Amino acid sequence: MRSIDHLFENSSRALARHTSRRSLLATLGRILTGAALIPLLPVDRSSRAAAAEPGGTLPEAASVKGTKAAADDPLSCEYWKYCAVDGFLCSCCGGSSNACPPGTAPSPITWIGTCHNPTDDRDYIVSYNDCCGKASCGNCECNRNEREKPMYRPSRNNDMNWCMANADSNYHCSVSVILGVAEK
Amino acid sequence: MRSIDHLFENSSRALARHTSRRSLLATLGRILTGAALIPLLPVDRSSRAAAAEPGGTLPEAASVKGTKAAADDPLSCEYWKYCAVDGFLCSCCGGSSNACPPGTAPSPITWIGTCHNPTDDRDYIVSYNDCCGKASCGNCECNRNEREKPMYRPSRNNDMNWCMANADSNYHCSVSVILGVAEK
Amino acid sequence: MNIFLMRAALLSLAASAPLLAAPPLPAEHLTVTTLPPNNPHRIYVLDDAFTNEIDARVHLFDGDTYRRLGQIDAGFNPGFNLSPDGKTTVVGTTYYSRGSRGTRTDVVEFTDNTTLSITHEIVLPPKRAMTLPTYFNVAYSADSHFLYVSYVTPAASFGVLDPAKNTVLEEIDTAGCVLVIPSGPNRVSSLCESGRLLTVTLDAEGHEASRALSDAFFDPDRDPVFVQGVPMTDGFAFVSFLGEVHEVDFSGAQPAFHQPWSLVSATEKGHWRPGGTQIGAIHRKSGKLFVPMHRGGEGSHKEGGTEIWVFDMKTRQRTARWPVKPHKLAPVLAVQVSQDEAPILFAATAHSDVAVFDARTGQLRHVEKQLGQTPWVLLNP
Amino acid sequence: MNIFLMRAALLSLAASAPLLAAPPLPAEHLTVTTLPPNNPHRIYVLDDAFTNEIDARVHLFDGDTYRRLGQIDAGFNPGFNLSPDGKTTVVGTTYYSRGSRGTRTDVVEFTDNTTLSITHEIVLPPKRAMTLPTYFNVAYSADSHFLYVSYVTPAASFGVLDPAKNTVLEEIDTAGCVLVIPSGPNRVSSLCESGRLLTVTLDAEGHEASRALSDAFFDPDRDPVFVQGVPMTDGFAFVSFLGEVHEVDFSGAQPAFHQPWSLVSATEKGHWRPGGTQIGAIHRKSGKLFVPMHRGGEGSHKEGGTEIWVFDMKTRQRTARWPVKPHKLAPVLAVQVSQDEAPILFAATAHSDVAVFDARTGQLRHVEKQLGQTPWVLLNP
Repeated sequence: MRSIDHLFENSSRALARHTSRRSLLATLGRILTGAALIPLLPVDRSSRAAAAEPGGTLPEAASVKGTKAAADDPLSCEYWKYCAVDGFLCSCCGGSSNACPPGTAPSPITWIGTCHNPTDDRDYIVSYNDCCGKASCGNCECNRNEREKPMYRPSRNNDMNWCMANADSNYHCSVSVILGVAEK
Repeated sequence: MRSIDHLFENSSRALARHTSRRSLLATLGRILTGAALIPLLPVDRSSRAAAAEPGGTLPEAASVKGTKAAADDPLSCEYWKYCAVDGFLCSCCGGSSNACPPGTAPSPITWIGTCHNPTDDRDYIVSYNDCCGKASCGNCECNRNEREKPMYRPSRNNDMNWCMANADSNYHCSVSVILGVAEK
Repeated sequence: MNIFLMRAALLSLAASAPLLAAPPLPAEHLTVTTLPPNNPHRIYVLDDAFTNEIDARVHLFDGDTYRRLGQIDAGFNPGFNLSPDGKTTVVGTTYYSRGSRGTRTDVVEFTDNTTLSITHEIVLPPKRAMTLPTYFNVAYSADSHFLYVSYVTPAASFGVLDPAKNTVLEEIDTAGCVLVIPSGPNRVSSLCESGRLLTVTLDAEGHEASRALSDAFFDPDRDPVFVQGVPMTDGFAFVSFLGEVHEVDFSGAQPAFHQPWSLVSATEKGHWRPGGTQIGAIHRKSGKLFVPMHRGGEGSHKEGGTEIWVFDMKTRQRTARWPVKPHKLAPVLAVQVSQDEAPILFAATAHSDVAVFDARTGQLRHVEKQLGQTPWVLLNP
Repeated sequence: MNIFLMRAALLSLAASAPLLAAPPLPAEHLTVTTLPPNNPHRIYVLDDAFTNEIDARVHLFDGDTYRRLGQIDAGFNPGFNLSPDGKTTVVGTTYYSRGSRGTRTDVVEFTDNTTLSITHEIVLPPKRAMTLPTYFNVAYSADSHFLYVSYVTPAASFGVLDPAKNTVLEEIDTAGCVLVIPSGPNRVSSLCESGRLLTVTLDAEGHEASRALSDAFFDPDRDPVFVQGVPMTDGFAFVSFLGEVHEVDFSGAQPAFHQPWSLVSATEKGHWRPGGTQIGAIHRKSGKLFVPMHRGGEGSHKEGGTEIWVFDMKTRQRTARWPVKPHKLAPVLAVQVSQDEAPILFAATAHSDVAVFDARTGQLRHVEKQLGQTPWVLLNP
């Protein structure tokens, strides 16, 4: 990611003032696709107080926290694919681990992470997308931060509202989509 | 109240369509003042799930629930003046039992109730007003309904948002203001 | 999506050989869910979000799978309803230009219950009744040609809207009577302070053709009825604070009143009372009525039920009492029952949970924890 | 109010003779409270209201009386700050014309901290950074002539506003560096991906006069710093995930970096970590630093502190460890300390409570339960 970060840091200046947001995204998307096959930029939302939330507790899932079953349960924050989700799980909001709930729109910008699947012992590259355009789902708050980085490294940050570039930029929930197996 | 209710029911029709809301209020205010010295119409808000609310629990008041002290404590829902408050207590929101919190506006329309003060064993007529123009205070939710009546008797109803006629009609909290001793 | 797939494919090719024999998980598509048509066990739960009341919403929940199906945002202090065909959720609500303040916009919004997208809206005059949601804040005519919206400023009136043409057709003053109880293709009744019903009949353009005031059917001083009418086959049942059931037949040109009957015995009267935010539900085919009941006195009419009482509407007898405390449930504020042959009873509690019971036996099947902050009203197709 | 008093007087006259000798309680006025000026023990608590995120708010709370003083509504995913004189709260936020959707309006709102009324607003381009609140989302210049607002679209830039003239003066691109760290009357620094600081110096009209990029002062790959800078007398301290303290002096024309020091011993390193939403507070006069610390590994940087550790900034030694579990508190996500001679330490927990400690002894004085849904940042004058 070094070269991309550097590119971003040094090239966006001229673009920012003179280019529309959408066209900037398209431009950066092309740059990144060409450079490293990595989708542009993070997803997600910050959140902290799962235990304190009105809707912060997980629903009655088949799995028990801390077990192998939880790591296999898309309704559990411990599901292996969610290793850096910080927000509400779309699977508890009418969507699934890789589908936005009805009436929401996926964020066109996204970031990728790497999560380990204990079942096949492989690392997968996943894309975290936000689903946007409805108010906070409020259910299954999940805050995991493996390899998550602060906001000055946006391609690895989940504190930002990655619905920011959507026509309706309100955050509803988050998904995690398998892109492929990570290089070892 | 019988005569006033009847008046309201039968006289408001012509007024409603041809009169602005403010002038209607002023007109009805005059009618009621002349008829029975009773301020026009209810306050307040509906609310139910005090125990479940994030902010629904009372703050650390000096008083203990169910005690005489609670009936004397303006931070307690059991305070004698609050006998038909359904909403958040302004005393827990930066106001007092008879003062709106900073930056809010009292509702110009109000309703009255009768509450018994155990200290002097008198019944007092109180005016319930809403404080308006900020989002729900969320603290000290209180739902008491002595002599409260459904919405078809608006002068006795606390389910309606009595900020409805304010320039900023959002509900923040509720007060209870002593008007005087009730006739026996 | 294609670019994602391409990337995924390339990444997979580039990956080192897997250690295990099993092939790696395939790349996934990111999609947006749509819903199947309504089924009888789907429920629409209005969360007024009382501590964050500008952010009310309707949650869709499935009583068979216990899954949340989606969310319809509902603004500030909303009313809502389903269209007669169940395909549309209509929300009457208010927005402010600066969240909790600023320019007020009253609006009704129409949501497609398959996509959960808002298909259109109609802006209202800023008169929408801001009060507890019931069946009667926003209501369709039986043929869906009109939509009625209750106004209180505090002067009472209602709006007649054309949901197909997206227009407000008329405002009809109701002489202090409140709410919109729809019947037939063109009648709207409202509850009056005197215990009467005002019924306005509309012409084809939605203008007032005639109006009539009924006799008083209850005593608002001694024993007022809840405004939360319970749908029956041919009208609504209005339950009083003391537990009298006033069945009102709205199938004719004017409402007709049945002889009231009581939920409580002479010794229970005044001690056991109905209470909550939605105080009854009727399984129409079997004629079963479900009411949350509590022990309490004057002023306790908003307390939830510690028991759900079941009545046979034909015999007017109580057939069951289902205490909720053994299930560790808080008092029940709202009940709804599905209308199918294997009916489910939904019960929202004062702790914001929604319990799912077998409506025939009272057996608890599931407790959905924290279905919003303040789930106050439950509607179903 | 006069009409109320008149009524009350008449009602009192009309009342039957009181049974008791004591006169009845007098009629009351309905008033609106205003606040005294700030005092050091007042705290401004940002509740992001994460489950109802369009309804964030700032709660004012008094650390002496334990009373809530009032509320400033804060819209969606806000940033906020206090003016240098403490008289104004500035909130940068976003509204939608239909609550959670529709036309987006980004705005900064200025609230008088005595009346808690919004005195004016400045509408922004729809570029405001939607992220966790810190000191650096919205920030004043030292002389209050400029207000800076962080933009991320995701391209990074910032707005220069004139809060007196109510105008947006300029947008300055920051080449991928984020947030607005103000210094002096006309300098803004931003954190870059490379671990450097970009510092833009403005001219009198708020336009860019010059810019400079510092050396890297931390390693963003191996040990990134939290963006939650902690105010020191002459700058900010940035704490890293592993507990290194990078003190940055912003008093000169360009930031100057002190030799970093560590919160943890060699054996603790990597096992005990700072974490939360506001990971430090400094009592500037005594040089005491308070950090919520927890046991955890990689990826635990948002976990709250099970202990609050206290450090002497001069000796760089830990002087106390205060576990919070004995007080039945959930892990601490945010800390703030008052700057007076009898300092109070405020700590917001993962259960949304705000605890009040004596900052000299660690003695717990009060726990304010449920100060909002998600109190994430605490500011004070």
